[in-house]
Amino acid sequence: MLINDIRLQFYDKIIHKRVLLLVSHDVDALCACKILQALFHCDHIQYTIVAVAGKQDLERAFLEHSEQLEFVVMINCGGNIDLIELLQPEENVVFYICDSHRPIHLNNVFNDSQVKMLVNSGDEFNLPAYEDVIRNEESDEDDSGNESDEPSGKRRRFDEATLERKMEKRRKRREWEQNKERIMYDYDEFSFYGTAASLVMYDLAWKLSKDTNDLLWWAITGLTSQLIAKRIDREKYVSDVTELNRHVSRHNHRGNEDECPLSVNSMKISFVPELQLTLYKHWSLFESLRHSAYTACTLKLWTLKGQKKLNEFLADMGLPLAQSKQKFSAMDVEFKDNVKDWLETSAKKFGLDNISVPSFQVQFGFKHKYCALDVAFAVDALLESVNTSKSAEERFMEALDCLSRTYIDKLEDGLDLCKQQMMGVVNQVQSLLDMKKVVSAGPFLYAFVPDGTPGSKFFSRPNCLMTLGRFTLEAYVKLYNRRKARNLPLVVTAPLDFENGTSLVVGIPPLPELEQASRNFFGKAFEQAAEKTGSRTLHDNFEPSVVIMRTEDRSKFFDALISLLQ
Amino acid sequence: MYGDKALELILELKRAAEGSLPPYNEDGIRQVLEETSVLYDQNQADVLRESSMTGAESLLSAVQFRHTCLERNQRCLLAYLHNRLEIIKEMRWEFGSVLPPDIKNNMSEQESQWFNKYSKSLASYMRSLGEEGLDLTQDRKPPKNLFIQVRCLRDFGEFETEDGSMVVLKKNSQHFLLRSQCEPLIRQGILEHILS
Amino acid sequence: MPKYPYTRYHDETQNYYNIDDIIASQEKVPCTCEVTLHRLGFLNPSNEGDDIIPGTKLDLPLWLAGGLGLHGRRRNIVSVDLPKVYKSNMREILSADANVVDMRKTSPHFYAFGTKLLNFQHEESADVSKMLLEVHTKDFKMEPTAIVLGADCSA
Amino acid sequence: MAALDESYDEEHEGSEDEVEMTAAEALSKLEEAWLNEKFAPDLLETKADLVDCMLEQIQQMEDNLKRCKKGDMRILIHKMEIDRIRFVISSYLRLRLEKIEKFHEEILHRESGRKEEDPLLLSEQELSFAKEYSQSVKEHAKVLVLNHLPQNFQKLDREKTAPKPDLDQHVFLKANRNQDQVLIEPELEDDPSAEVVDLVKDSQYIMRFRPLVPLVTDGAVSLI
Repeated sequence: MLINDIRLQFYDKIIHKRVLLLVSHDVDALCACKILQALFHCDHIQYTIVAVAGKQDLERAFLEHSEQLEFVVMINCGGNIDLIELLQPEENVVFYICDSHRPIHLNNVFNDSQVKMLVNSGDEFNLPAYEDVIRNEESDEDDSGNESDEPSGKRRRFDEATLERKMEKRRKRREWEQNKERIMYDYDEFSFYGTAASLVMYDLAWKLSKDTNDLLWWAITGLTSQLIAKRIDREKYVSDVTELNRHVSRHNHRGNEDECPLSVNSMKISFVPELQLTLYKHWSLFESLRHSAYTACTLKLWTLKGQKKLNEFLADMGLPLAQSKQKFSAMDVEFKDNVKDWLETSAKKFGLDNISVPSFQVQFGFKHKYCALDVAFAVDALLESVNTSKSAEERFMEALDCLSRTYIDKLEDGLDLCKQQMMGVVNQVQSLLDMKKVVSAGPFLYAFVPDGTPGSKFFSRPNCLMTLGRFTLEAYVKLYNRRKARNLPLVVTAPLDFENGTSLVVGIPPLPELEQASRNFFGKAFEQAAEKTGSRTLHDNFEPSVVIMRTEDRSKFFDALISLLQ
Repeated sequence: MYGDKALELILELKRAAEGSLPPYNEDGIRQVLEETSVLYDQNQADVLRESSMTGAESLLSAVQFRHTCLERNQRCLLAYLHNRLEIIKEMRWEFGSVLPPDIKNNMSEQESQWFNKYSKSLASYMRSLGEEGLDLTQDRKPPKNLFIQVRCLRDFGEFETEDGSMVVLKKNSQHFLLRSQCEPLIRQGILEHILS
Repeated sequence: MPKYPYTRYHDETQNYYNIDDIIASQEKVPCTCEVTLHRLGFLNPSNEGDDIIPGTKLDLPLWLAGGLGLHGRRRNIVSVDLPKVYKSNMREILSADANVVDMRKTSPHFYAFGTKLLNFQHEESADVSKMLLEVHTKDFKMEPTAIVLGADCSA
Repeated sequence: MAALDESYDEEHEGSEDEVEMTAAEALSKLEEAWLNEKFAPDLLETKADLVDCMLEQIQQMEDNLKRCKKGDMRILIHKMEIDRIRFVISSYLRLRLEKIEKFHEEILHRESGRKEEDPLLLSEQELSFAKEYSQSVKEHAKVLVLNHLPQNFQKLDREKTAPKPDLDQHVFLKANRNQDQVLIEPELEDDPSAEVVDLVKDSQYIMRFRPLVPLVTDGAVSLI
């Protein structure tokens, strides 16, 4: 059931108990986990954290750790699947699920005893009415009831009334079934995202008056990661930012500096409009412009004309080319300070209207100054780094560590990894476009990352493949500007595991949809296509539009998909 | 030159990495002992001959020379044994009464006997403190907080906590447990303490 | 055997089993032979004949020199000179600027070795001990090596 | 917070206080003994009675805690206090053990020469441990080396070989009360001007340990 008082119905229930914490592999989940950990440390609540990458992980982790366990908290996992059916838990086990995946599985919504959904009261779930979807038992009994009260020995008298009533009853039942069918179809058709888990957890911390600047920064990072992965639209992001800004000013209002000077290594968070250029503070402005989807695609940097336009843009800004190729921190001070304003003014002339986005910036100690976008990018890169032999759980733990200030230097590796990843993405987009690999199959576009290309190992990771997908779609649509292609979604596949010939398949909603709430219907579509063709697919990821498939079945799977979406 | 073999034993210990025990140099010790008996016999012979000759104090110098070499060898041998016992003792405090195999087979038979004797007398001493005894190998650092965050480096299976609940220590899982319970596991390298 | 007035240094008793002390006492020290060393020719590589005649100079490890020099009953069998690094000219350089001399190269156990030398009665011992203290304090300030100076030789 | 568990309080109100008060005092004495032992180069007199009293105190606190309700806040605070007291005790005993093992021959020699009325140097358990330890080390050396050495090298001269604590080491100390006429041995035998120093209460000094031994034992000064 949906919880409305997160403190009474969740935190006070687990205050003296031991908790199993199952956390999914994404930045928002990591941030929510850090906030919850901080609360548990205050109240000496013992817990166990296990990273879960998909449904199989979830099942295995639950079975292994559930001995003598009553309380399981799940972050960004388990909300959109039928949990009770998957895990078959004991009677006394209670699941507290804080999951931003939508729609929430109806069995989870209507299960009062064992599944409690921790949600932001502001979200709208457009839940169907209870009676429409759940057949309540006593109306069934009526039918069977009247059959049983007549002694079977005596021959039943046929009279019109009972026959009439029975017919009426059956018709109403069928009508109800059809109605349920339609409601369920509408409810499940699109998968999308609600409020970030880290915001829900921060809200809990605030209600327990245990919120600190550290927790606030984790909430900001979680929210920013949703923006980067295009999981929420700009409007939702801005409203969440204003909400968080109230807390930021509460925690970070400063009297004038000399009256009560703050020690240098205490954490200061400030609200700041930030350029949506990937890691530009840790890169050169030139490279950052080339590796940010919004600028690269709008200026069409894939073409020679585009590159010339980039130089024009820089000139218009008044930034010498040499300076723009300098490492940002090494640029002359006078450029570095006002490049942001110059860029914003001349961006309008080049069709880059919403280049900047409201964001936050943290500073502690002398050398640590990060903006939320950088941190979110870095942590995501650490989670999905490919050039180490570390297992998924080890990467998870490392990413979890780098969020706390004591291990902040791990963030630097994350920044480098992110740069490599972004370079891999841009090169891949460039080659897809040059070799006309983005093909329209009628109802959708598709592109296959060929096997063996140097950067292809990046795309064996779901988030990175989705980034590539969004980047490619935006580049393709803005490059060719065909009216028809503008509203087409894109399906991208990349080689996952060479030995057993599997590849990763990702569905990206059409561009206009991407700007808004990025509703994605591929989850359902993939399921039906796989069923129809019996192709060996694994729908393990909590994001329904990410599927693992045997590469041989790809062609028949795509045919089914085409006929399905006609 | 006399005493070089003995010094070699000492240098062997000096070169050994911190906290590791090099193999017991059985024949190194035997050679030094042989050298001492040779020196001793020569001294005996000289002393006999010197008493019969008069005024040959130069002989005395040779006797003094060999005597100094004998003392040097004695000191090196005993220091070799003594320092190995120190390392072995440190192991008892570090690993408890069961030693890891790579250390065990570097020890001579007498050394492992000594280890068992030491381990037993230490255990009985600790048991004699207060009613239920006090494990001195615990609480090596001043406790700062009651519960600590630990990460599991190797699968360890089930672990019963003080209040009777079971924790499954699986590789890469992270837990928040009582410090006093984690300490032995941290020292054995199963858990790693994480600073929050 | 009178303790040298300038030091209360306990010779090896305090660290009989100490490895570094054993190694330090292996350092060679220049000696001159006071008495013919009967049948010990092998000690001096360039020696002809079995015995070593008095007056020959040879380098002996400190533990041997100690054995022959300090514990001789009537007259010392060998007398010990100061190694070059503790000689007067070197002392001026060191007291002028301690870190000019690369300690590692000249004598790895400069202090431990120096204090041991003080056990031998030598007319320059007083200056040596003063120099050791000066260099040590400078050295200590410059690079806080944790060498505990056994002898608290107050000048 | 959870309502106070009344039964727990009345029952212990009376007895709790006396034990509490002496316990606090015992704890501060133990901490002083711990610091003295930590900084003194030589083994100091045993505080076995203090240790036993504190061990018993912890035992009693642990029993009280078992009866507390599970969620009670005080459990955590008391548990923390128990951990810290246990740390001080074990650290104190570990320090003594280290010294016993390092100077076992010297200590056993001094113990054998101790007269009846002199204060105890080792607790009874420490003494038996020291004997066992010393015997095992000597036995080990005999079996492996000494028995194979020529005749007059088989016996070790304790005076020359046994490690002895360096009493001339300098220590930091704080005077607990005014202490006049503290005889500082002349630095050197033939230095006529034997120095005498007056210690002022609560001021701190750096001095050689040797002249301070009696002052530390009767608590006139404490090492810091």
